[in-house]
Amino acid sequence: MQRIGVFVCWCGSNIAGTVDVKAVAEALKNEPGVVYSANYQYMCSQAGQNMIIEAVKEHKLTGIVVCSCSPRMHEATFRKTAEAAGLNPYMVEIANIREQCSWVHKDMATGTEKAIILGKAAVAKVNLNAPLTPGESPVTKRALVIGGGIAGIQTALDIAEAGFPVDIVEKNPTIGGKMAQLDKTFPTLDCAACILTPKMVDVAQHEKIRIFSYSEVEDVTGFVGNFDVKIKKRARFVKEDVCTGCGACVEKCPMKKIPNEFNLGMNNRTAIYIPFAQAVPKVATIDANACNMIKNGKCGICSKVCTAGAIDYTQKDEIISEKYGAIVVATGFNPISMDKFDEFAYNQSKDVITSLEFERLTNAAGPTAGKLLRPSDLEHPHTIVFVQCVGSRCASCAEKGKEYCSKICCMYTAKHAMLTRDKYPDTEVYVFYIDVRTPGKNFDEFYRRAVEEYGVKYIKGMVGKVSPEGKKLKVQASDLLNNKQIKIDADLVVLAAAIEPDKSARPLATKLTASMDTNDFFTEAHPKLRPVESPTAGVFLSGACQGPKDIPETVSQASAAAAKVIGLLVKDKLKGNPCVARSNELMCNGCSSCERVCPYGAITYEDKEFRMPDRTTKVRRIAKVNPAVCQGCGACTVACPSGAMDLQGFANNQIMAEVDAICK
Amino acid sequence: MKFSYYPGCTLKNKAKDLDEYARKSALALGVELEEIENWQCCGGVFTTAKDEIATKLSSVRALKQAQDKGYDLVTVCSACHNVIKQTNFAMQDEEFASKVNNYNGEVYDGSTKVYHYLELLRDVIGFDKVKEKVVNPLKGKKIAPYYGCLLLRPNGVMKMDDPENPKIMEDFIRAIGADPVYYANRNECCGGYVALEDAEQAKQSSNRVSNNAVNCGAEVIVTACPLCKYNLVKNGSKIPVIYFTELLAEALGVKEN
Amino acid sequence: MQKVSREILVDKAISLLNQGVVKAVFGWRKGEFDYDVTPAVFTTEKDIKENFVFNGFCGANFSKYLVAKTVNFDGKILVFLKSCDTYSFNQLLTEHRFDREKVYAVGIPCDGMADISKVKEIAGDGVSKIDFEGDMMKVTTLYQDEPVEIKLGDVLLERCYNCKSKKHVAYDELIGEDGEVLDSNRFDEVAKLEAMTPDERFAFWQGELSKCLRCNACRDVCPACTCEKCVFDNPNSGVENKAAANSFEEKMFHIIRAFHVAGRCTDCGECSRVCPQNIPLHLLNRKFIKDINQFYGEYQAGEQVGSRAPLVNYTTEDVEPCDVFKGGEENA
Amino acid sequence: MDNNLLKEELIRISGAKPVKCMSCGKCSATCPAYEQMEYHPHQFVNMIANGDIEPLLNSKSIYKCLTCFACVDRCPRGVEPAKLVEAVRLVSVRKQGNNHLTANDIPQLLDEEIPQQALVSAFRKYTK
Amino acid sequence: MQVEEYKPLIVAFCCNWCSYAGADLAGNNRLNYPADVKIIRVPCSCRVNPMFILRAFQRGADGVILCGCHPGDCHYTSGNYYTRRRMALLFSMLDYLGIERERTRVEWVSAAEGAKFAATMNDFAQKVASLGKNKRLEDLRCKK
Repeated sequence: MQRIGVFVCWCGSNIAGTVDVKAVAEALKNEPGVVYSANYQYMCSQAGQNMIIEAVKEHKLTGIVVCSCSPRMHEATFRKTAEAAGLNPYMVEIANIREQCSWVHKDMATGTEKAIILGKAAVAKVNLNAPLTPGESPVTKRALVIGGGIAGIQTALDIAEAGFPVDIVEKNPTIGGKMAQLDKTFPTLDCAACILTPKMVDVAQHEKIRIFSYSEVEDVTGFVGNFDVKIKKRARFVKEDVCTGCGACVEKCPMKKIPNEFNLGMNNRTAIYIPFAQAVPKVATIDANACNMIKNGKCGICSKVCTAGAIDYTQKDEIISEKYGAIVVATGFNPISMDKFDEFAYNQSKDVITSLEFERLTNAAGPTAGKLLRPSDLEHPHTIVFVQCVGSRCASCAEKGKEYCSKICCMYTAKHAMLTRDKYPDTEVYVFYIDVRTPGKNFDEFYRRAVEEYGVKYIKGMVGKVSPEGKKLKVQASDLLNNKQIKIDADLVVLAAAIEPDKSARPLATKLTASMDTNDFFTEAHPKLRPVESPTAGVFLSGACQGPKDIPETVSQASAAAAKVIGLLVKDKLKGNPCVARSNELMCNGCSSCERVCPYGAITYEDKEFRMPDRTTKVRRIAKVNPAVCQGCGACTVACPSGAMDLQGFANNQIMAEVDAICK
Repeated sequence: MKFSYYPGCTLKNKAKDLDEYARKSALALGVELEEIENWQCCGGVFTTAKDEIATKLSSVRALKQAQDKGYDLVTVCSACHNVIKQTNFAMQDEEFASKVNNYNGEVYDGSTKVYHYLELLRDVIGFDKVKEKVVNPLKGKKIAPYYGCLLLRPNGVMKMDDPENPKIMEDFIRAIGADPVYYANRNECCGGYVALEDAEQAKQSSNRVSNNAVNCGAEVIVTACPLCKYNLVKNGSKIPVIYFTELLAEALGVKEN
Repeated sequence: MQKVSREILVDKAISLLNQGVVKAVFGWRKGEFDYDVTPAVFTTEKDIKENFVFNGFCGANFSKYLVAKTVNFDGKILVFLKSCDTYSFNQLLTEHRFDREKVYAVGIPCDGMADISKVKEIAGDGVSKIDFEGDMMKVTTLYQDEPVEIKLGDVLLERCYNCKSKKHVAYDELIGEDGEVLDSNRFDEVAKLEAMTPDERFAFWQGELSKCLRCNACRDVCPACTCEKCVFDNPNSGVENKAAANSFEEKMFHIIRAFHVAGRCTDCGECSRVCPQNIPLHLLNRKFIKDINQFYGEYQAGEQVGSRAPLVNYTTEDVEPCDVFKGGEENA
Repeated sequence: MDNNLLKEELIRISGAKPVKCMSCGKCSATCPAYEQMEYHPHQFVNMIANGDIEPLLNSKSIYKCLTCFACVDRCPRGVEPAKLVEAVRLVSVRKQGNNHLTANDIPQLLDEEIPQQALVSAFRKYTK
Repeated sequence: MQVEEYKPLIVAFCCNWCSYAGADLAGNNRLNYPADVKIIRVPCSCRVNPMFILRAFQRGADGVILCGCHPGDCHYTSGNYYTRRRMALLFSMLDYLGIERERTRVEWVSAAEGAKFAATMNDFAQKVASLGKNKRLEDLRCKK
C-alpha cells in the first residue's frame, strides 16, 4: 500500500477563487492510501516545494498528488521536488484543477466537486504508480538549421561558435532570406545588405558550418539527440565546388526573360543565374524549367563559356542522410497573396505594389537601381499612398486575410514614407492607418520623426477602392478624424501586405511532428517560459516561423534558440522518457500486432525458452521493446490482444483506476 | 439541356430585349429554357432583415417549382439573380427555412442550383463552345463589362467570380470575338433605386462608373441589369450601354430572326 | 468434386504415418454417439483403423489445436483441413502461432457439415444411430420404429449455408479438386439488424446475450483466440470475470471478445457452432467484417499469410468515426 | 424604446456584428453614397454599438444606402454595416405612418424609361 | 420534493500533445464548459483501449469522448490514424448493439483550438444530457 500525500494549491486566487481548496484537501484525506493532506497558496514556490519535501520525510510518503495547474506547466517542477525529497520522480501525479477546473467553471460548489473528483482520480493512479528510471541515449553533437535567412544564419553562427558543427538547409540557391531583399532597416536605417552580407560570409567561411543550398528536408526520423534526417539536394546542374561564380554563363545565357524571384518578378533573369551579387554560396544555378538545354537538349552555351567546367546538365537530385542532435526551424515568412484584396487593384495595375516590392524599388541593387520609379512607365511618382493592414487583423468571419497583426508593417511603412520624403522631397506621401503600433526601442520616436520632420501625411482611416484610370490611381479612402471621404489621384499605391509563415512550414511540421497553430505558425513549448522550443523535444524555433517578428527580435530569438541547442549538445547523454512500453513476456503471443503499429520500429522479436510447470521447456516468440527508441505513444498496447504490452506511467490498470474514480 | 427560367418583371416590360435575346441565344446554343409557371416578382432587392419572410416567398416558390421539376434555375436580370440567390442561401438556414416552409405549407431546403445566364455560358455550355457557335465575331470592338453590385456581392453568397477583379464578363466578351476593356469601377454601384428620389446621387454614382470606362478606352458598356442600364444612360454615359444578351445574339447571328 | 470418405482419409493418414512423413495425425475420434465426434491425435495405425471417424458431424476447425500441439512436438503432424479451416490456418501463421514446418496439411473437400440440433428437430429426441449414405442420413431413434431419412443439405450448420469459400488457401496436398471463393450472402442478417431501430437492436441483443452462460466455449474454440493468457482469465486486465451476473456483463464480454478478434477473424463460424445457447455470435464478428470491408476495402483474414490486418493498418483518408453510421442508414 | 433594447433589436434583425468593428473606416471609404449621407457607414456601426440610435432613426441617411454591399464584402472584420443600416431603416419605416414612399408620390417620380425594378425595389426599401 | 437537475457524467480522454493542451488553452482563455466533463490524460489517443471506454460506461459514464491531434498532426506520426480505425469500428459496433450513437464521439482538437475544445464539450455534454442516463451499458453492480 502506498503512503500518499495530497497537496492542494490555491494558485493565489486562480484556483482558490472557484475551488474550496480546504474542502478538497479534506475530502481527499479519506481516499485509500492517503496519509497526509495539505493546502498552500503557491505549491510551486520554494516554500510550497519545501512543504512537500518536509511532508515526504515526516510522513514517509511513497507517492505524491499535487492538485494544481496543468501538468504541462509544473509536472516537471514537482517531479524534481519529489526527487529532492528522495522519492522516485515518477511517483508524482498532478490533478489539473486550474486550467481544467477553476478557470472553466464559475461557481464554487461545482468547481470544488469536480476538483475533488479529479483529485480522487490522481490518487487512484498514484496508488498504482511504480518507480520508473529513465534510460539514457547518446547525443549526436551536430545541429541542423532549416532555413537560411537572418534567423537561421544567426542561430547557425552562434551554435558553430560554441564549437558544434551545424548544417544549414536552404531551399533557395542562396542564403540570406528576406533580409537580403530589404533596403534599409528600421529604426536606425542601417543598410540591410551592409549588416547581413558580412554574416553570410561568416557562415560560408566558418569551418563548423555546412550550407546545403537549393535543398530541402525530405524526411526526419528519430528523436531528441538522435535525429536521422534525409536532405534532398536539388540538382542545380552546376558543380558547386567547381563554379567560381564569375558570371560568364549568366551573361551569355540566351534565355533572358525569366521573372526574377529576387526582385519579385519586377525584372527578368536568365535561365542560369546567381540570385544577387553577394549570394552565398556564390555559384550559378540552372532553372531546369527555363533552360533550353535541359528541356530540349538545344543550347549548351553556358557549358561552352564556363572556363572552370562547372556545368553538368546530367546532375540529379541527391539525397544526403545525416544524424543530428538538435533541429532548429527557421523557415521564415512571406507576404500573403493580394488576390482576395483586389479592391486595391493589385492585380489590375502594375503601380499597385506590396511593401516588399517597394523595398526592391528603392534598393540600389533592385530593378531600378534604387531610383524610385513606378513600374508601369518608369516615371517618378509624385503622389504615393501607403495602405496599412492589408490582410492583417481580419476577422475570421470575413473569410480573407489573417486574424493577427503582422507587427512589422507600421514600422517599415514609416521607414518607406520617411525615406521617400527624404530622397524625393517633391513627393506627397500619404499613409492610411487604423492604428500605428510602435512598441519597440526607438520605434515611436522613429514614427513621429516621419510625421514631424519629414512631413508624411498620416491619415486615420482605410482605403476602400483603388481605380486605375489613365496614368493615375484614383484612391478613395476615409479620413475618420475629419469624418470625410477623400479622393486622391495617386501615382503609386503601396500595400502593407500581411505576412504568413512560409508554405514549406506545414509539411515540415508534419515531418518533425511539431505542432502548429491555426495560422501555421509553429507552437512554442510554453508561450512565455519556453518561447524558442517546440513541444517536440529537440526541435527549436527561430524567427518568424513562430510568429511575426522584426529583425532585432528575430536575431534575439535566433540566439536564444542557439543557446538552447548548445545546452542540449554539450550533454553527452540524454535521459529518456521512462514512460515507454514494456512487454510481459509470459503473456506475449509473438503475434507481431504491436510491431506493425509501432511508428518507431522500437519492437523486435526473439525466441525465448520458457520453463513450463511440468519441467519441460518451450520456445516461444516474444516481443522486446527498445526503450531508447520507444517514444511512449501506446499504440502497441491497444493492438496487443492479450494485454501483454503495457505502457509504463500510463498503464492499463492506472487508466482504469482513473476511469473508476471518475465514474464512482 | 433543359433549365427552369425566371425572367422577372422588368424583362416582361421595359427590358424585353434582355429577355428576348437571352431566349434566342439559348436556343442557338442548344439550351431549353422553361419559364417558371405563374412566377411572381422577386421584389427587386433582397431584404437582409432576418425577421422578414413575406418579401422572400415569391423567390422560394420559384426555387421550389424548379426543384419539383428537377431542373436548375436560370436567371438573367442581375436583380432577380441576386434576390433569388440570396433567398436560396437564406433557406439553407434551418430556422429560417422552417418559418418560410410553415407559411408556404411545402418543404423547400435551399438545394436548387441557381445559375445566372453568364454562369450558364461559362459553367454549363462553356465559353469555348460559345466561341465555336459565333458566326459574327464582334472583332475589334472595345467593350467595357459592367457588373454593378448585384452580380458579385455579397460574394459569400453569390460566388460568381472574384468580387474585386471578376473576369466572367471579360471572358464572355472574348468568346464573342470582342476586346474587353478593364476598368476598376466595373463592380461599383450605379445608384440603383435611389435614382427614383435622388437623381443627383444616382448621377454621381453612374458617372463614376461610365467615366472610368470611357477613360479606359471603352466604346460600349454591357450590362445584365435594366436598372444599371437606365442609370448609366439617363445620367449621360458618353458611350452606348447595351445588354450582354443582345451582343450574344448578334454574335450568334440570331438577333434578327 | 471428388467425394471424401472415411476410407480415403484413413488410407492417407496411415500411408503418411508409415512413410514417416508425419508422426501424428489430427482426426476425429468416435464418441458415445455417431454425432459427438471429438478432435483427437492419433499416433498408431491401429488406433486410426479402430477409432478414426469421418462423417457429416466433423465440423471442428483443427487449426487452433496446432498452436498447442506443435510446440514441443518432435516431427510433423498431419492435419485435415476443410476450406474454411485453411483461412484460420493462414491467419495463425501470419501471427507466428505455430511452425509451418511441423505441419503436413491435407485439404479436404466439404459440402457442409450437419447441425445435430437440426437433425433432432426433425427426427426427435433419443437419436441412437446415424448412417450416412451419400447425401442422405438415416437417423435411428429410441422412440421410432423406422429410421428417419434426412437430406444432409436440409440440416447444415448455419455457417455452411453461407459458406464464403470452397477454395483451400493453404495445404501441402489436396484431396480432390479445389473449389472457388463463393459469392455468399453472409452479411444479409447483419444488414437486417442494421436496418432496425436502435431500440429494436438493443432488444434483440439483450434477448440473445442474456442467454449467455459465460461457459467460454466460444472463446475456447475460436482459432483467433490463442492468447497465452486471455484477458478474461487475467486478474490484472480489469475485465476478468468467470461467471455471468448481469446483462451488461455479457455485452461487455462479447464486445471485447469480438473486438479482440476484429480484423483477424476469418468468419469460420466456430463460435456459433459451439454455443450451447445458440446465440448467433457470428453476427458480432460479421458486423466487424462487414464494416471493415465497407470502410477500408475488402479484406479476408487468412487469405494470405503475412497480410496486414485492418486494425494494424491505416490510410490517411480513412472514414471518421462520426461518419460510420451513414453506411448503416443507406442500407436501411 | 430603451436604447439597449433597440440595439439588441437591430442586431437581431440584421444578424450583423458591430462588436467586431475595429474602426478602420473601410466601409465609409468604399461607400458610393457617402457624400449624400449625414451619418456614414462607420458611424452607423459605432453609434449602434454605443446605443446612440435615435439620431440614425431620424436621419435621411437611412434612405441613401444603395445596399450595394461594398461595405459588407470589403469589411475586414465581417461586421456587415449595410445590414445594420437596413435594420435601422426597417425599425423606422415599420412604425405606423412612417412609410418613406407612398403610391401617391410615384407618378411625379416616373419617366418613360424607368424600369419596374426601380419601383419595386424602392417600395421594398422605403415602405412597409 | 425538489427534482435535481440531471447532470450527465462524461469522461474525456485527451492526448497529451494536442487535445490536453487545447483543454488547457480553453482554461487559459476562461472558456466555460460543463463540469460534467472529466478529463483523463493519455499520451496519445491511440493509447485508449476500447476496454477503457466500455469500462467507463459500465461504471456509469453517460458519454465518452476521445480527443486527439488532427489526422496528419499526431505527435507520434500515426497514432491517431489507428485511433480512427479502432473507434470507427467500436462505435459502429455499439450502435449495432443499440447503444445511442451520441454517447460516443471522437473529435480532433489541436493545441491551438481552445475554443473548439470548449465548444465541443458544450455540445457533447448537451447531446448526452438530452439522451438522459446511460441505462443500456451501465452495470448496476458497480454502484455502491
